[in-house]
Amino acid sequence: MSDIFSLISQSATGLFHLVVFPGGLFALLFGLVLKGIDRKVEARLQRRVGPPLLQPFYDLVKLASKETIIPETANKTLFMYAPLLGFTGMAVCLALLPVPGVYYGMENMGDMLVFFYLLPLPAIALMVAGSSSSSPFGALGFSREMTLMFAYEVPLLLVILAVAMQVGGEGSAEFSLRKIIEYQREHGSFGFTLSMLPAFVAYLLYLPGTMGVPPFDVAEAETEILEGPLLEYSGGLLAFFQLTSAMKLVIALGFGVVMFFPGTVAGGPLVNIVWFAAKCLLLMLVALTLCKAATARMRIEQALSFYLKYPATLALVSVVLAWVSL
Amino acid sequence: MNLFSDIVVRSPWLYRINAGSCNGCDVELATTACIPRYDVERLGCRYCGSPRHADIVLITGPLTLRVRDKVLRVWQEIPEPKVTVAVGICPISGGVFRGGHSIEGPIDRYIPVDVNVPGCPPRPQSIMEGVLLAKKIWLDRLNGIAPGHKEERHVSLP
Amino acid sequence: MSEALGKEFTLPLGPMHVALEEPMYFKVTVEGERVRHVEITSGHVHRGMEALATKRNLFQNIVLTERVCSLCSNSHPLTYCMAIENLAGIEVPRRAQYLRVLADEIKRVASHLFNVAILAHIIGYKSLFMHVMEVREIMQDVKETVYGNRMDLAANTLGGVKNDVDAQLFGYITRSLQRLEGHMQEIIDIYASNPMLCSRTVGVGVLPKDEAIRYGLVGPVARGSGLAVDVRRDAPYGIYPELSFNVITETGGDVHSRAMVRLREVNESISLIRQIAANLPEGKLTAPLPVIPAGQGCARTEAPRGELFYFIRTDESDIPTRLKWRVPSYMNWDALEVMMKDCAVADVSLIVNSIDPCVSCTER
Amino acid sequence: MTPTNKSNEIVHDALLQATELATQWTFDVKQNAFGWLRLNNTESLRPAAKALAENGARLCTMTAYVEERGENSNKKAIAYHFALANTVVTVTVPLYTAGCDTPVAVPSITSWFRNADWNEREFHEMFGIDIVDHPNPKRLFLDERLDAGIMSSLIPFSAMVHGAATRNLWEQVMAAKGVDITGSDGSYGLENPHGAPTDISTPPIEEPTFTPVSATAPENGN
Repeated sequence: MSDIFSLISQSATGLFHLVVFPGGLFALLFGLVLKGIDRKVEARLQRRVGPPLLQPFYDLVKLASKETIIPETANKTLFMYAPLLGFTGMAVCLALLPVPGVYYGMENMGDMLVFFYLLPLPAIALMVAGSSSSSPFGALGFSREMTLMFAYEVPLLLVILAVAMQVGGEGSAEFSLRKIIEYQREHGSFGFTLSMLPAFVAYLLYLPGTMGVPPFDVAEAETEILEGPLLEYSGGLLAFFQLTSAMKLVIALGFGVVMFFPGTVAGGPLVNIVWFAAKCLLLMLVALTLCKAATARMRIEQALSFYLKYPATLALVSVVLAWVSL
Repeated sequence: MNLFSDIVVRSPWLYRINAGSCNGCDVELATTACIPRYDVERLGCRYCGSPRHADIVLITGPLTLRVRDKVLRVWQEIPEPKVTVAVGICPISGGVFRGGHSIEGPIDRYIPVDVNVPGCPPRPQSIMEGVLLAKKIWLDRLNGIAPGHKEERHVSLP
Repeated sequence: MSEALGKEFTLPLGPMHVALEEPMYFKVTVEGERVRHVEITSGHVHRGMEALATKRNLFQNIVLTERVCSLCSNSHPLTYCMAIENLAGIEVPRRAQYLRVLADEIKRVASHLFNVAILAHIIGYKSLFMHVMEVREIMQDVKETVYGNRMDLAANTLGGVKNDVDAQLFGYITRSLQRLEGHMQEIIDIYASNPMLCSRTVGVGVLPKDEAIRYGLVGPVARGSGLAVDVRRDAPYGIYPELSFNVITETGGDVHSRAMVRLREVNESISLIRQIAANLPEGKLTAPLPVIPAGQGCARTEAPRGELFYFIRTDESDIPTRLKWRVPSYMNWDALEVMMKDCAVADVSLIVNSIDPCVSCTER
Repeated sequence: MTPTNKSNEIVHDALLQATELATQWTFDVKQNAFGWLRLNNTESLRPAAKALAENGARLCTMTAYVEERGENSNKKAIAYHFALANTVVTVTVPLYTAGCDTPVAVPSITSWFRNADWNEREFHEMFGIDIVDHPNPKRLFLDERLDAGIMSSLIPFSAMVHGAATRNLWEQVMAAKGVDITGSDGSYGLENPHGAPTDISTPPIEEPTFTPVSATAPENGN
């Protein structure tokens, strides 16, 4: 009897985490607001008025109301499935995103590795989209997305390894985000730990790549390959890509906050949600908005060598430092 | 329904078709309208690279024979409901080029034009005024006040 | 790098392409990210203007030639008028010659700034693009204030200029130049030294000097390859012999050199406008116009993109029997096949933009 | 008159040798020299082009034209314009002979001047002039649906300039003014086919207000 009860309550809380908080509604709203702030701040940096803060909402509603055209030459199933792939991946991932002081994700599991596996899904969705739309631009976007993904996943893996080894200590690694947050509560945030600083910088550099913003917007470069994989998408399906991107933004930023600045403040869950959101926003402004406004797009091979040279090396330094327990 | 259209109309994405223009209008609408002084983005507008993403299409030029079919095909690829804005004097009458051996315009022989922005080239301010007018027509179309293209007229692709 | 795309395939770029102002159509054969072959299809902006010119009288053609292209919309009527003046032996009053050069140099500044701004746009450097375009607005304001239009100035007429520029306007022009100059040094520094910008432009789309000669190239494209051709110096017209300016050259022959040539020429143009403001003589604006005799005449000027050439044939009527012009982009465009050989797909629009292509000029 | 400087004299002599014809020189008010040379027939074109190329000339462009205005004139000629040591030398080649005005084909000069390629293709399509030995004889600008030689066919001006604006626009404007001009044929009536009438004179713009450009306007106005 109690088993069934706990199962129901478990799945009910699971559903809550998936649909309301931290996934679902919360992440969607938060992600779209972040995108709105991103565009507004970028515009202000360029001395423009910029779009309204809620522009991403308007865009989404508009797209959902538009006619969805599926090109005749496209592989229809894949073409329709691709945006859902990224969307569901991100939805699941969000249900696991810890919000320090409020929610700690899964118990005793290597959920960090789950993040590592799920985070590339939107990029894979773009690749599927690119190859199914049967346009040469889609194909080029496919190949660029693939190269870029390889480029930024290497430093990400090393960052994750560095954090896990620092927490695990003595040559072992700990992949549970809950443990990582607890460890930092005792030993101080990694963002302020000297040996973890290189990994943090590497993560900052990873963010623009995974979010596909300049200088790493090669896969969707408008002036080169006409938004590549998204060229043929319209209406609701395009809206799904935008939703996915907004959710991914929350995950990528939230993951960074959890790994490097999981500190909480006194005052209950509501305050801590705001605190978490503020940290995400700050991370975004530094790693994405400023970076976007100050750089030009790289060529794909430049992006590849950049990622393998700098962020990977930085993260590797942290791995070594964590290993020798400095 | 009305609230819904009110939200929809705040996100007009623009697509630019050059139908053989002298590039004056294109310079004014593609680049000048983006810069801080005019900033078309404050209206929620965005220039998109794919016709499939567009809501408002801006056409410049007198429509030469060689681009005609391509222009019409691209125009048809833009999902409904859409609003067409003819920028400059050329799409209206052919301008100084009218009567040339490869001029197929005026553009409304083939495409129903909703807003005309005359000028040679029009100032960025009047182009933005045209976009605002197009937004209004789009809203009417969403609310069913103004008929869309589908029921009214078809593009005749030769 | 891209195993999935090992084989060659064709990428249709244009004619409606977001990075190109004008319809241009390239069939680019691509192997992975490398361009193997480029086929250019042109004629999208062919409006039959030369045929139209033989249906209109000599004055109507001033308006017509002004609309060949709006980025060099002063060079066309200027050269057209010069061709007729050469044919009929008309001597333009000195004040009018000064004002003609003034209009030409104002257009050159705006045109060059536009091109380098688009370069920033193509490589995704949005902030720089906006900054340069905003600086260009200073010149747009000058055009609108002095001539009444942001693009087509309507400054020239047969035997002179249409409108006077008084001392008050010159005061405004020089104040605007001062503001422009303040920004120019900064912009030149950014283009010359910004590492991201340089990594995208240096060594890209290289055109060796001997190829530039073989293709008969002109303007900033030729000067970027170290070929010092400039009609203003080689076959001086207007009051250029009385003004001092440098013919800017760079030796790299790549996208970066061409951009630098344009930027440094902006400074030369600013200095030219200053000299005009300082030395403007009093006098008439137009010469008395004789009946244009039957005959043929040529004229060439240095448009923002290079040498512009006009040829006119008249009988004794007021309608030319033939009017032909050849724009600088005509040869520069053809030479794209050298510059785009084996370049990366990412650089295609960048290289196309580096010749400052004027499709509407070229196809007429 | 004679050319003004040394290099022109050299070219003058070279052309004289190649074509046995002297170059005429004219000068503009700035004393820029323009050379004019009219060949007898297309056979002298190659030697002339060779002589020019060897003296470092750059091909500016070529102009094909019909020499006389008139219904039935077919007397075509091509003017080759070369830039040479700060002068422009125009070499004109008539494509007809006395008594026969059917145009003859012209030899291509692309082997000496690479940029002749486009020019030759252009007069081929615009004037229907045939070229011998052209490396890439495809159309350049003219759409395939138009006849080659469109520039040499005489189209009366009245036929070219037809009423250019369509009725649609006129109807929209009149409807906006509330004037009813419904045609007698119901098919093309006045009920504005797309969109509500747009009032052009007073656009109802509430948001946003455009920033005044006064910051950059002239201080005292005109």
